[in-house]
Amino acid sequence: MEKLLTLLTASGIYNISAGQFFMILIGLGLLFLAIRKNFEPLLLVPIGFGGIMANIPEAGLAYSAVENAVHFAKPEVLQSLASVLNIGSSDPHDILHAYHGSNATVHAAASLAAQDAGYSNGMLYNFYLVAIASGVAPLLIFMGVGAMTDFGPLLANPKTLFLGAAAQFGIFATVLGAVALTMLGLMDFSIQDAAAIGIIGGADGPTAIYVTSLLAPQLLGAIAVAAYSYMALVPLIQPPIMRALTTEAERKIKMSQLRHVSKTEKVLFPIVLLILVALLLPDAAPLLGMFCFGNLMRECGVVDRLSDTAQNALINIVTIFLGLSVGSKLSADKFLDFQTLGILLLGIVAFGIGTACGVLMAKVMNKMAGGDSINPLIGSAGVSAVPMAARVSNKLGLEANAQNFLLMHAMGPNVAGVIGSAVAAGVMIKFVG
Amino acid sequence: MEKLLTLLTASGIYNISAGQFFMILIGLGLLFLAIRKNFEPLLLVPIGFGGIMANIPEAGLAYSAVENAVHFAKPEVLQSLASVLNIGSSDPHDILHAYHGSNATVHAAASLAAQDAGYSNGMLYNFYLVAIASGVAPLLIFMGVGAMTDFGPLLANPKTLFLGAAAQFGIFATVLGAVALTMLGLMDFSIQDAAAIGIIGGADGPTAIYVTSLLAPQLLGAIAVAAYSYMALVPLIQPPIMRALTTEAERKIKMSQLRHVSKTEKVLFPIVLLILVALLLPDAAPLLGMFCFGNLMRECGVVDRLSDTAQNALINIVTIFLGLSVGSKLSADKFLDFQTLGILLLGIVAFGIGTACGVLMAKVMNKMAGGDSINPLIGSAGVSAVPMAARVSNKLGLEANAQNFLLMHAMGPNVAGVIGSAVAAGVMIKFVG
Amino acid sequence: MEKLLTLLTASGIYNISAGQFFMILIGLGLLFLAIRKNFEPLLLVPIGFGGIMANIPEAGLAYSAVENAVHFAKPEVLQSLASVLNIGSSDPHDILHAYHGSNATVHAAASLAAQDAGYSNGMLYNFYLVAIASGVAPLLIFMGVGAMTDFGPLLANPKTLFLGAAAQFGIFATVLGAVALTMLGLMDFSIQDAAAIGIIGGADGPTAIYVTSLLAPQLLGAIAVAAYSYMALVPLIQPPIMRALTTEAERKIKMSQLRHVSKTEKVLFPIVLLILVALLLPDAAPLLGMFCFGNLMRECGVVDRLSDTAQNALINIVTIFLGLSVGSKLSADKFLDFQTLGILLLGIVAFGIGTACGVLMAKVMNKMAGGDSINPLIGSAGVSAVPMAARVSNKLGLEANAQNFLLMHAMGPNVAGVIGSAVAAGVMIKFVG
Amino acid sequence: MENLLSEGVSLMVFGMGFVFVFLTLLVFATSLMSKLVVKYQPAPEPKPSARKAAKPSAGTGSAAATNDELVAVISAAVHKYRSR
Amino acid sequence: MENLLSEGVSLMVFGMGFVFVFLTLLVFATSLMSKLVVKYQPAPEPKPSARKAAKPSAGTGSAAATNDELVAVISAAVHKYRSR
Amino acid sequence: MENLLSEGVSLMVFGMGFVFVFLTLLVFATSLMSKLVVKYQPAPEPKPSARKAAKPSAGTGSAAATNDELVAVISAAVHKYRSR
Ligand code: NA
Ligand code: NA
Ligand code: NA
Repeated sequence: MEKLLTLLTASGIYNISAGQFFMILIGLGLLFLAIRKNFEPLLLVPIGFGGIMANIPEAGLAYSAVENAVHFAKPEVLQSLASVLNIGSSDPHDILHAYHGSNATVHAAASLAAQDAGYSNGMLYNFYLVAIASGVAPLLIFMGVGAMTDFGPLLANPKTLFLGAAAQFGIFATVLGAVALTMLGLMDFSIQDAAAIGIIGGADGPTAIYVTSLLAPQLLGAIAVAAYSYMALVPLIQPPIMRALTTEAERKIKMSQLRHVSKTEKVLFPIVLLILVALLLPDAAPLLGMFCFGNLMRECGVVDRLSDTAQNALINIVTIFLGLSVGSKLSADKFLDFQTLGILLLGIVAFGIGTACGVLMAKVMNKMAGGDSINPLIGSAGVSAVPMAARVSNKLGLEANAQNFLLMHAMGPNVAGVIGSAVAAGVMIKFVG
Repeated sequence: MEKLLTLLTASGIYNISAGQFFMILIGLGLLFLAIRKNFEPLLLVPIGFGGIMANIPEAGLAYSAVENAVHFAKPEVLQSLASVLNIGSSDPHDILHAYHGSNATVHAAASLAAQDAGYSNGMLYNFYLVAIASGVAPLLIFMGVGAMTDFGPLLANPKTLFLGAAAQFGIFATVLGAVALTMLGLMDFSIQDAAAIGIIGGADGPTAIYVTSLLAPQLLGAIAVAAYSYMALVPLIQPPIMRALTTEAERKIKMSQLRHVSKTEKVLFPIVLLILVALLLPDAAPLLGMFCFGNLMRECGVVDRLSDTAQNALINIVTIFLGLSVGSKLSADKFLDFQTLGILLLGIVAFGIGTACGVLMAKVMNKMAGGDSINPLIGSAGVSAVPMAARVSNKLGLEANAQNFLLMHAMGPNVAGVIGSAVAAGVMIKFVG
Repeated sequence: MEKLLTLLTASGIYNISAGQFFMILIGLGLLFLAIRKNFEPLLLVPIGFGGIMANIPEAGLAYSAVENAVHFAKPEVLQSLASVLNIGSSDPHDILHAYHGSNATVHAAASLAAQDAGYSNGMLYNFYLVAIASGVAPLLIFMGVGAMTDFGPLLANPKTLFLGAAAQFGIFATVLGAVALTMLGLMDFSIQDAAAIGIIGGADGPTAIYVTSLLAPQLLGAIAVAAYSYMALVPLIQPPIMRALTTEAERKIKMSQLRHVSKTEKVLFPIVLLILVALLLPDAAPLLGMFCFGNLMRECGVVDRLSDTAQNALINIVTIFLGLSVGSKLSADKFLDFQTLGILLLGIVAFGIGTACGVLMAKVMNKMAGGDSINPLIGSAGVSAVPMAARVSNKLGLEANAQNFLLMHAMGPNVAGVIGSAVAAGVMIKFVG
Repeated sequence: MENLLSEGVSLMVFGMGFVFVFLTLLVFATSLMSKLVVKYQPAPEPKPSARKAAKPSAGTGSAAATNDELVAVISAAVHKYRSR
Repeated sequence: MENLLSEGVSLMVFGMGFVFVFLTLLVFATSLMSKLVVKYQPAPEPKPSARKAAKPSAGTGSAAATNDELVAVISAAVHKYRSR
Repeated sequence: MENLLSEGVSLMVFGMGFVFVFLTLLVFATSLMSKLVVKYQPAPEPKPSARKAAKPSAGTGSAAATNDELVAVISAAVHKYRSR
């Protein structure tokens, strides 16, 4: 009889909190968007599913050993944790607070103490430690993305790098927006939070996750969800802005065919980029280094088996764990916060500003080049969101002139945007990391 | 000359113990069964080979750093370990006993002390730590299996879930058998041991390994070997039981063709299952969560590259390490024990009872449904052992009536058996974990 | 303004040292050799790229948390490290020296202290820890190589194993060479260093990395670069030696076609080899055990999906991390040393002596067999460098006699050389490890 | 000893009971789900082409080429095979 | 508060400035590289066949068979498919 | 110093000696194994079809589909290629 009671009182339905219930609905919503609406499914399916698993009551899959120990709150365990953490109170909230604020040495000791009491890290928490806290997963995804990227269009027209630069204004404007919301007393973001929120405007999932895991890990769930959702919404967000900022005549501009780019140039480009990073911004070295490494493997032609693995088995494995790990941060207490609304709002503003700046920069460059050689529609591709943003440019070009194929021209700013946001990430890590 | 002596006295042939010799023979036997008799080769080849490597004298591949340090038994090292373990005696046996009984904090300190003395974990021990002690390998295999599983036949006839439930009686009957052997004084199993032994009756390798690694890690070698061996023996174990419990007329029953199951139902099923797990049995969440995640990736149709990797590269990599890690537990002192005979005996009883209960349940369901719509032969497939048990049902059906194809009908209870034993695993972890 | 200064003073160009500049050039040189000259590109592309990344100023990618903390040299951090390391001085050099000489317990404490101060391991340092310091990467590569190796030619003519033995003399002669250079006061190698340098003569990358990581990790960069470079240079190094030691008549000897080797022999060979290792040289068990395991998976025919993964996805993933990790040891302070020149010199001598001994042994065997059945050219293949060395034998055979196809005959000694150098590795680990 | 027996018996009773309860609920939940799906979605496959088309975009970077590359590789292999 | 604002502004100014400086330098470096390549290497593809041929050797052990095996596997599959 | 030399020499002597002893024993063991195999198993391949057929079952869950799926994928690719 007692067993039956145990089973009942330990069941999910007996213990579920409103927050958990709501977060499970959000997880289901993300799965719906991913599966039926094709919102970046490769990430949002694992994130959504991980979010549901993280909110299964009593399972503690997203909790560390210490958090699990505190959850079950046996007095002697709390007592031992309090003593390890060197605090007087053995109140669960105080212990968690001290634990999250503790340095590495105390953190490790508290973790061992919780294990001594028979608690262990949840599965998703372990995935998070290995994939994100170590920083490795976003870097390996960047390597795979590098191995998938063709810099040919960029090399054929290097000036499109300016478009990739301009579109990053969305990032920094959003930082200022987050600061403003805090100054107005509406939100409470630190400068680190603001920087991490800004990076949503980079329209680049792994960069956003990497930066956020370094600067504001507690916001990881909201920022990753915002970043991937808005990337999926690029075909809805960008067109009105692009139409508003360009004239019909500009949209009709046909661009001359890109020159042929030799194999040697493609092999040398990642090396040139790496050296520039090495000389100017060492803080961007992990991200751009792995990106260049993937691209060099692709282009050098002598390690095709490595390039193939980087683009397939390895990136797929990492994507599964990255997604589940991000999902583990969709816990009710962190996500169901007024701040999350602020992040979602600021994120879409960031996309909008980035798009606008890219288009305006393209207009300026077109003017400077005589007014009929650069179609401003390719400017919006500078936000990255590869290859979606370039497709949007192409689509609007075709609307204006059925013979106007901008896809390849837009791929230049599109990959430039990846470089641009990685550089912006490096600057932010340098300044506020 | 002294070097020659060193080489000789450190050689395997000089140091081999009878137990190691015997275990190497057992490893060779497993390889023979796997390679020539096709006993679940994907697991038994790595397990057998790992077992041989684990028993190479003096190599210490399956030992932790502390165990290796104790093996070489330098007085000053023993002294330092005894002091870390806080025991008075520096006798090797006492040190090992204290080490195995120590809590996480002391365990970590002893490990560092052994490393200070120049000893390190053996290769297989490291594999075991990463793959099994962390719990990750069985979970990833479950994810891969989920991505390989088609729930169509189950969805077409959900009542076959009852067959998957009934066949789990083998698990719990075996628990009682292990308890009985202990009460009779023939064996000495704790309730945790009994639960882990019972799970052999689940006929599901990764579930058995997961549960055993949590409840009775010292029995892992014997239980994993028994589970996979008996799964391979399903075509020999089940038919006599099935024939004894059914009449010729029952075996001739033809089942009506399964209805078509829509894509949407297949996408929703893993989500429904996950939510039920979340509400009722959080302890089964890791196993069934990963299973559902794999299946959702398979069915949702938008992450085929992830599903493909989960079914191929990732599950293969994990299988290699899981097999070698299980093999590392085939050390003489743990496997060559009277208990192992008990485990082997109880395991086959578990399979037999599970099969019988599945068939009997099918008979009852057939009676209740009018007596001519459910062929009791599909009940035996409820033990899982996918897809071997379903094939056995099909074979016996064809024997009775050459037009009677039961394969698809048996796949329903077959995959239901996987769910059933994972639920049983969750209950056992909850009650005795 | 202050920010601008920060950015400038933290930039690479402001901080680059002559050593780093020079090492980046060496990294570029390795990439050139790999990409344009096809010097073992699968390893040298990641090694070269990793070498460049390791020398990016201020990024600290190849440094541990403690090394990064010392690099930035904040007084309070140095103070805390000195106290953990239990030394009086808080001079950066003293701290690094104490840290590198510390035992495992103190090492772990220092690492936590550095993390407490906000420093973390560089990306490449983490790769090194996981891939090489744990020993796992070379072992997995050996497993993959085993799964790629066909022992058919060796089994058809087992006597070619003697050629694989003779060619290992290069290893031990080089050890003596390194000792001699030290005795002459030209270099300063310990016996461990000498053994690790000698293994370059094994002409086997993963063996060299495995042995070096155990015996002389500080030489890893130089030794790995030498090993892979000389393997790539085999077509240049070997032919003059082979021509000098053989007569035209010997080079014209045609060898009789190899007998057919049955599947069963191929399945049993890795098991026979494993048992011999187990009985005679447990220290070679990790290397040769994984090699045999890979080969058994290949030949047994029942685990093709595992064998396929071991040969493709898994070995590719491991190769990427192994290469980057080796590259992380191409730091200026370790590579730009007079010792590196000694290593490069000794390495080529090792290749030369190994080649010569293989050829001479083949001459002896030919004489003993009557003088017209064994072409001495196949002896040089005993150094391993699979399959390059066997191709060189074939090429010289064809030069002497356009009908003389030695490729399959040379594959026997070629794979024998792999076994031979793994055995030599085991002996060295036993004696000086 | 007594304790072990009672633990074993209660594990069996509650365990087996729970397995049945769980799978029974799953039968109901699944049947309900199937009924709802059949009711509200008579058409078998809603826009499969749209799904396929949108699949390749992967975080940053286009995975789009993968499929085409596979076709290209296979085509080349087939060609090589046929031209022997 | 004031501090936060000034930090945000300077992050924007220096961040955006640095992004532009970096990408401008990259434009120059890339253009220079392309010019040098075009100048010193007019031939588009220097010995592609040599590159391909030397690809397969992998550390120890021959990865050489991989490609041929792929062709063989695919050929077999094609054969199986055709002979249905 | 003297010590280093003697260590080096003994490493060479015993190392090289051991390599020869080991590989000599391997020659004998291999030859013996081959003789036994040839003697007791004249038929080259014992029931290869049975082996193939039983391969796919994988722990829980059927890996059986893999091969057929490969064929299906490749067939589709071939089809796509031909119908261009
Ligand atoms: Na961007
Ligand atoms: Na089961
Ligand atoms: Na060798």
